[in-house]
Amino acid sequence: LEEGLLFEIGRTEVTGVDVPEPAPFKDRLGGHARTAPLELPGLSEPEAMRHYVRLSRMNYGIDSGLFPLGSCTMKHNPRLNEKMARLPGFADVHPLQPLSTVQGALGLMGELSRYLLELTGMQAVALQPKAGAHGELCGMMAIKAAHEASGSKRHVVLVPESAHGTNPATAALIGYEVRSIPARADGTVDPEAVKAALGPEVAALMLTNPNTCGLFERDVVAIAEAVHAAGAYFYSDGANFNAILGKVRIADLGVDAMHINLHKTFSTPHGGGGPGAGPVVLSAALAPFAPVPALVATADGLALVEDQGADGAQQALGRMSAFHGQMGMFVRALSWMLSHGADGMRQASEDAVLSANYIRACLMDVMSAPFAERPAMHEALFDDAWLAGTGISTLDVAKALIDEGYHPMTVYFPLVVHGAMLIEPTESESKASLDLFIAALRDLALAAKAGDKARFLGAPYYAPRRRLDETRAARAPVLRWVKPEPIPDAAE
Amino acid sequence: LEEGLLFEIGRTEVTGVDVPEPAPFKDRLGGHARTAPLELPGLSEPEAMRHYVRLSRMNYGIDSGLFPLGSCTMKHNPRLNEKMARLPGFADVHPLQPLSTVQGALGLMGELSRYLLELTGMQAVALQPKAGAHGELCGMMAIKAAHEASGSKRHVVLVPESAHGTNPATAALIGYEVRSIPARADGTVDPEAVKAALGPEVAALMLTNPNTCGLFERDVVAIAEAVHAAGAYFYSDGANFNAILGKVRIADLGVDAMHINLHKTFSTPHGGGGPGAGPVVLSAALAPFAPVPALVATADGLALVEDQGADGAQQALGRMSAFHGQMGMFVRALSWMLSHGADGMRQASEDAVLSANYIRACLMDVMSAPFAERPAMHEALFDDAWLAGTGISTLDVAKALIDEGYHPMTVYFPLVVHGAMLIEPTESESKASLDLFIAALRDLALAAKAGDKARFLGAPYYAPRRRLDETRAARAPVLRWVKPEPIPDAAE
Amino acid sequence: MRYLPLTPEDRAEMLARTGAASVDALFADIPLAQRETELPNLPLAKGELEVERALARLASRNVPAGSVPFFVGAGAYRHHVPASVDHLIQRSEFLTSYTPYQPEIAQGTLQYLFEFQTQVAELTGMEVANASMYDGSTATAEAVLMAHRVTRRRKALLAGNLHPHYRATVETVSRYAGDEVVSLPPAPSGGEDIIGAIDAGCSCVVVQSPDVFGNLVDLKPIAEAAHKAGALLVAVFTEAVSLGLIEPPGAQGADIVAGEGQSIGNALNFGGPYVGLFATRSKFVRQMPGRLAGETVDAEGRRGFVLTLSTREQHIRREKATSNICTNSGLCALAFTIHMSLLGKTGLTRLARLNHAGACDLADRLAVVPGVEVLNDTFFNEFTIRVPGSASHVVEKLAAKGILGGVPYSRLAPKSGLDALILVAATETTSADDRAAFAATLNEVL
Amino acid sequence: MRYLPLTPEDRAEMLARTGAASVDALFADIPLAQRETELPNLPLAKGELEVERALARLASRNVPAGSVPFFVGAGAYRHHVPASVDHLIQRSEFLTSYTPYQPEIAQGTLQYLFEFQTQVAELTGMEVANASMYDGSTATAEAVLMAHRVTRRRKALLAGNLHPHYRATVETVSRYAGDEVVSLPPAPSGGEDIIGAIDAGCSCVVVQSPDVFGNLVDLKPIAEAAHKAGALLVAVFTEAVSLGLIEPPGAQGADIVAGEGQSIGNALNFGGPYVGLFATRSKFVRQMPGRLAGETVDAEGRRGFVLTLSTREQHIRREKATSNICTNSGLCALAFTIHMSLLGKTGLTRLARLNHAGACDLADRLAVVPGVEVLNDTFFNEFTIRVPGSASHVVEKLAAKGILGGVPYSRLAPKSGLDALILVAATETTSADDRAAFAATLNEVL
Repeated sequence: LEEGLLFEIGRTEVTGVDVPEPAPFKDRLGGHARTAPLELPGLSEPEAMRHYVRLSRMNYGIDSGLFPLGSCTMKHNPRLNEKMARLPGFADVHPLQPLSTVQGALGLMGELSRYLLELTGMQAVALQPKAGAHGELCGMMAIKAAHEASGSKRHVVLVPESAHGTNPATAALIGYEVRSIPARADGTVDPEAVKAALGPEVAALMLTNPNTCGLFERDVVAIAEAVHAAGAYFYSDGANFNAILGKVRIADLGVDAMHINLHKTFSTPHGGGGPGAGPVVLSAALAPFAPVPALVATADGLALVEDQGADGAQQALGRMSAFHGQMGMFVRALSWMLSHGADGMRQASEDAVLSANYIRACLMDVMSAPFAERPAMHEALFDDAWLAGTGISTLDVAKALIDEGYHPMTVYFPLVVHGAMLIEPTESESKASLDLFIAALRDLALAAKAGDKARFLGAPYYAPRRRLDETRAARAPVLRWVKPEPIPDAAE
Repeated sequence: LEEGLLFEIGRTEVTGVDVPEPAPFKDRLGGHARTAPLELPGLSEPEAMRHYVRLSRMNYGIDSGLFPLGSCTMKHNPRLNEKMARLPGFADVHPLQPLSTVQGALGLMGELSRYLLELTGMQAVALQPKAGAHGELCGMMAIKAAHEASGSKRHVVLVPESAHGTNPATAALIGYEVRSIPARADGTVDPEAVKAALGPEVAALMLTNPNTCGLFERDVVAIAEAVHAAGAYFYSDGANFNAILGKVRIADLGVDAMHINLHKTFSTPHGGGGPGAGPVVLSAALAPFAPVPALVATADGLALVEDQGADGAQQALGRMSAFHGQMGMFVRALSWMLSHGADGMRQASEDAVLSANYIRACLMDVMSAPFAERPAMHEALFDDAWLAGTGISTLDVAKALIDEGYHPMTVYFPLVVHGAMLIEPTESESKASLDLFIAALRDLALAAKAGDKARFLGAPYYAPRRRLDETRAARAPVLRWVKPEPIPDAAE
Repeated sequence: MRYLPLTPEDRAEMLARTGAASVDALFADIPLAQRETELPNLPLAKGELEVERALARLASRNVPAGSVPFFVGAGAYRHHVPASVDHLIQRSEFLTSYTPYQPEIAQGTLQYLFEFQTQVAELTGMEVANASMYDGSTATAEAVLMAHRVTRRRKALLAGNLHPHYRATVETVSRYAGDEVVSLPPAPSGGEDIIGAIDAGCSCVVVQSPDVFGNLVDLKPIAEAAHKAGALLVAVFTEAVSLGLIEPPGAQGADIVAGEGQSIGNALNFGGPYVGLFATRSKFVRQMPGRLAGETVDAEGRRGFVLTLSTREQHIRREKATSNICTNSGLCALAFTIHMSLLGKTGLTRLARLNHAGACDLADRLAVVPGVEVLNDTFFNEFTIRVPGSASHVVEKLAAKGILGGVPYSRLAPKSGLDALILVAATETTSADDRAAFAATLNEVL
Repeated sequence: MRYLPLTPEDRAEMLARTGAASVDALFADIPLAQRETELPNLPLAKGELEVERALARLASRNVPAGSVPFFVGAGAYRHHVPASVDHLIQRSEFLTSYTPYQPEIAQGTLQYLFEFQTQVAELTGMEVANASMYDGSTATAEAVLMAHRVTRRRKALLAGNLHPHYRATVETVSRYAGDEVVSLPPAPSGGEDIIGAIDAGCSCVVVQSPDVFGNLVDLKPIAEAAHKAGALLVAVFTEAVSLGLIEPPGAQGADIVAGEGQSIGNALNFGGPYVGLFATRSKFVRQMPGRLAGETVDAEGRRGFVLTLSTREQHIRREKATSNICTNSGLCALAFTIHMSLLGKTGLTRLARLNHAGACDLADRLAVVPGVEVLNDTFFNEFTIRVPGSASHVVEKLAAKGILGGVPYSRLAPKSGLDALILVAATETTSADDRAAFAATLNEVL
């Protein structure tokens, strides 16, 4: 059974919500009443339930199976955290209630901050950013603010070529010129290359660590020292923080700012693409420039400094968004942290790293793994050299994996590796689950080498859809439903 | 991907629950400590989540599609009701707390009783029975108690041959001899047949109304009068109450006792086979024999008479079970009733009946519908006459319907119709949904007549399993997992 | 109405197709004289917000167990249920499915029932278990009926320390079925002479352990005596968690085990729905009531599960069925199974130990309250205290001070004359602070 | 640890396979001097029960909106969300899925995003909408950046009655991006002269309606003036429900619409996560930031959906992307879509009317409280009152008496000098009793 679009099954005269009619009254709309048509179809509740349950069944989530999407950290999402975030004391609280009525919410923000600072060794944390890229923006604005405060006009940001696309996009957004730094042969950044690129015009270096090749930047301390020596700041992309939680405090590496994707390391659900949350930790040098609102302790309890320039936020860089950040995600992240504790968090990192190395070790003989001389952090990186001559591409392997019951790994990223396949098992998989996944990939690898092209080129065969025509979608975009030519009752 | 059994994927040393170890203490087990092995495997939480999510995806529910299981009333289960049943004030209350601390719970039972009595016109209600058959038992025990109280030794119960199997089973359980009454040609019970069967040895008549052929027993008043005239009681099976809610008060039909399946008429979820709830309404003649506990109003608020023979329960028939009944189901049922209101409940019955008649009308030309001269109540009954000569059975049609994306209808019930197919759409389906279902059945009917046997005999083709060997299961029952021969690590 | 998808236009079209003149014509078989002309005398439809308000108002008039120090047990126990359990049982495919009569599209239900049966058998130490009953009390009544069928005798002997509600449930069914029941008097400190009461007419001896007062009972000698007399031992429990720590009835010779499974996976729910556990020996399986999932293969040879041995059941056997039961407690059984899967042996054992530790601590604290006596030599997570004066009054006074301090035995058995006894339970959800508050408050109110 | 499936034995086996000598050896690239040797100075792992207790304790120190008469709005609104919405968004397949980069197994997400885009376009009266932004304020900032790209100008003109947080968000990004922002002063009673401030340097005029004080703004003349000057009209709203009753910006000439979608389907959540709505005209679609779902066909010709126009996005364009945004607000968008599907035109219109009726009633009640003045001529479900003395103090006094009575404008804009104004909102969740209690209590505290 195919599931139609809401607009095909719903009708404007149907509603699944019983709202009483108010008693007659004189409106205060002053002539602004809606005259434009409103073609929003409604569904009765049984219809809506079935429609969205059916849609959900066309999706794949962590609960469906292993989800080895590199760089995305698809780990188990505990339902306890969902339950906690829905406590009326958290979910049913307005951001602008008097502070005396939200001391618990502020307390939670304080506790989350304490955990993040302890885990990173940093000086301050800005909770407002709504996602990783938003955190990057915040951190880079703090760096710009710091330079401006000291009268510096630096206009260049260095970004390694393996960086996430958000890094250059963020730097460009606030007017920086982006200069790329090539990786050395082993997949990491050479401090000499950084030194060579540094100069009085350089405001910052943005470095993902562990990097997108799944390697820890082993010269990070030297790099940081060089950056600082040149008067620049060191921004660290925290997307892969999950690999080193409890293993190293990033402050000890010389980091000035790093965003933390609560939806990666701290397991707030990805929800099909959001919402995320991207708090930024800052070094002492950058702490004064943190955005408003700022959480402060007063004699009356906790309070928020909500206005830029007010006491406690004199040098604040400004405001990242309305209100105080992704509270619902804070609750979930803190719930995860309390559950794991110091011991569990470190164990989680170790298990994630161990699992990635295990996968790489088990597949190296049938696939090709660049940079395998170094330990993988929580991702195992492969390229497509092993597919040479088969007529099968990385994308084909990904689609064939769907037929094996798995979500594909990240493909064609990082860009620095040809036909990259980036596999991140996270710490949430049992050994049995990893072994099944490895067996599936081995089987595919052998099939590819044996020339079973049909299995790959036509894949997926067993998904709700066969391969979709993305070119057509982009060439003549259809981005919304439009009522078909008026045939009476066609919408039914 | 196949999903293994818990016992194949779990391990006894794994647990998905973090329970702290108590400080050392001196136990008070007095030598009763467990020495027997305990082969209960555990799963970490991510494993458990995935295991049960995957199992769920092999199931079909109302939210998956139309579920036309006749006699079972698979209607929409509002999630509001789930939410209400989980309010701590209902879910986290112990049945033996002091009555002063559960006045809201007693109030809810009182309110539910009020609704049930108003809808049936009866005198009293016993909420304890835990399911429909348990309600039958309660009602029939009340009848037996009433006869005993008057010194009568009647030992026969009349049951029409179209009755649910629970009716004779219940009567037999408490020592009654069961006598069957045949139906007349139009599918209903002939009052003359009842009169002929009545006699001084008859304790009661059990009648399902609307009956299992989907017909209202139009002579029910005459039947009731005859039963009463013979000194017997009239038990009504309320499984099909959904068809007449707000259309007739069963007290006006002369009913002495009727159980109400809250999981049918009032939409508490069927949950894969339970829990149900089967309150019994009683006439004035039977009211004194209602079981304990009984809800009573006192000067201090509501109270429960929990002991048979105590004030307010002098003639109580006894106790049906520990505690006060299926409270969680009471909340859901009352939530459904409040939501629908008097108007919505009547409309629900009308829509359920209209939908059944619509289906029958749309399929009569390609399938054969016995008793079609009478309006169907909320079920449309077909037999297998239309399959004559095709080599295809009712069961084959049911399995083929699975391939069309539907749950099959009830088959081979009622027994009085050959190869019965009993279709109950309920009031929860839109016309579009009914039309799709009708089209699917028409298509199957035409295919059957066109001789496309393979489509039927091999069905289902597109389900998690092909047809299962039920004979094998019954001949050498395997009712639990047993550890295979000891191969080390086999459980992994 | 948000739950009714048909619009007036839909209804008109459909009606036209049926050929009926009006919707009322479809109800023509209801005698006109009895037909309701007015709407029922009940309020009209309400929006979700209004319903939520009305029910929340009722809920607010109860004192939830989690809001106070809480020591109430006596057949229902407050345990912590992981959030994932309640999430999973609400999956549409579990919640809104029916009894798995069409196994090809109900493997989810059938497989968890098979897992449930295995877990229950393993937990109780028995060979085979069914797919659940309504609750522990009705399971016990069914066990007695089954023992009658197996032995072809019709007299049950009930221990005096069987939960009074269970006793009443058995007695009620037995009375109407015409069977005999002999109930011994309660013995709060344990040690009653059950063996002495067994005779050759008994089909079964029904013994609860931990008993209603919390005492642990040695079932072995009772089983031996019962078997010698040709009777079966029906072992009963109301606290499934206890089996993580104490010897299971299956290892002590029980023939049928009936118990309450609520405390694993299920909330208190003011008494229901709960989940009855029922297990027996393989040789009795065809006399066992209730639904059963069994393993088989499909047309392609793949393992699958079906409901089986349904020839015992009412929809086939009608008046000759083993029981009139048609519904089980599926969703509660699922909650049990998931929670038990999360616990596993390791978790269950730890959980049981933590319960026992808390109860021992509480017993020590209450024993030193002047005037209070702890009656038990042995117990798991519940025991009995004797207080000066009326237990009911003491419990009411405690409640007034915000402590839900147990169940007066007299509430369960008003005619027993045992008016000074309180059954007191402590699970992992009671903290040391709770226990200290209980002892202090009890001292105050006495 | 309940979330970590590996046992010590598993770890040892896996480690052996990697060839590393120890788990620590896998971290060899972290400089030894920096490696953490001790565990972080944080508590150890806790069971679910303990975590629940700790967080419930924090939660209990807040006053939930539902527990008191509640009139707080100013950019976030308390509406009733049907239970089915929250249930559905928690389905594993929605909750635990990722951005739909593999469309063949993400049609569920892609189809609801396509439905969402259509709903948002229809609601705002625009041609095309994206698949959501973080929230209304960041959507507004992105709208300004987009206007700069479209017009190749770098100055934004902000209405004085734009929500101060939105203004600050725009100003912050603009400052660091090196763009110019002109903000007009607030005009609490409405009627500000925005048109007079438009000049040829403006890329856009940003106008909110209902504005932060609740006034409804006629966007048509502003759009005309903006277009005449070569600028775009960016229309902003913070209360999506208002569009059920008032003329949508698309019908008034808006070029970009940025709004907050929280009030449909989403809880207050102390400020987040929310869902930014973003719509524009088709001709600007390639300048639009954010993710987009588009229709296409699969290899068998069946309709399907994919993420499209990703060449605008950072993972392809890097420093030349339209925006650095990578995440959307998927699950909140799903909640919006489901709630909106349940509402439909009929339900939304009714809901909006009920909101407006309640607010009108409240305005009438407050207007007669001595000393209180209602400033608005027009409003939807929120309006502004002037009180004698400090608005902050009044709101605090109301809170002390159990009424959450609105937001002092001075909290949003401390330097505005407007210290006597309170923004007051009434939705369908406030009852007539609530409104009466507010008026009476306000009378008391003044």
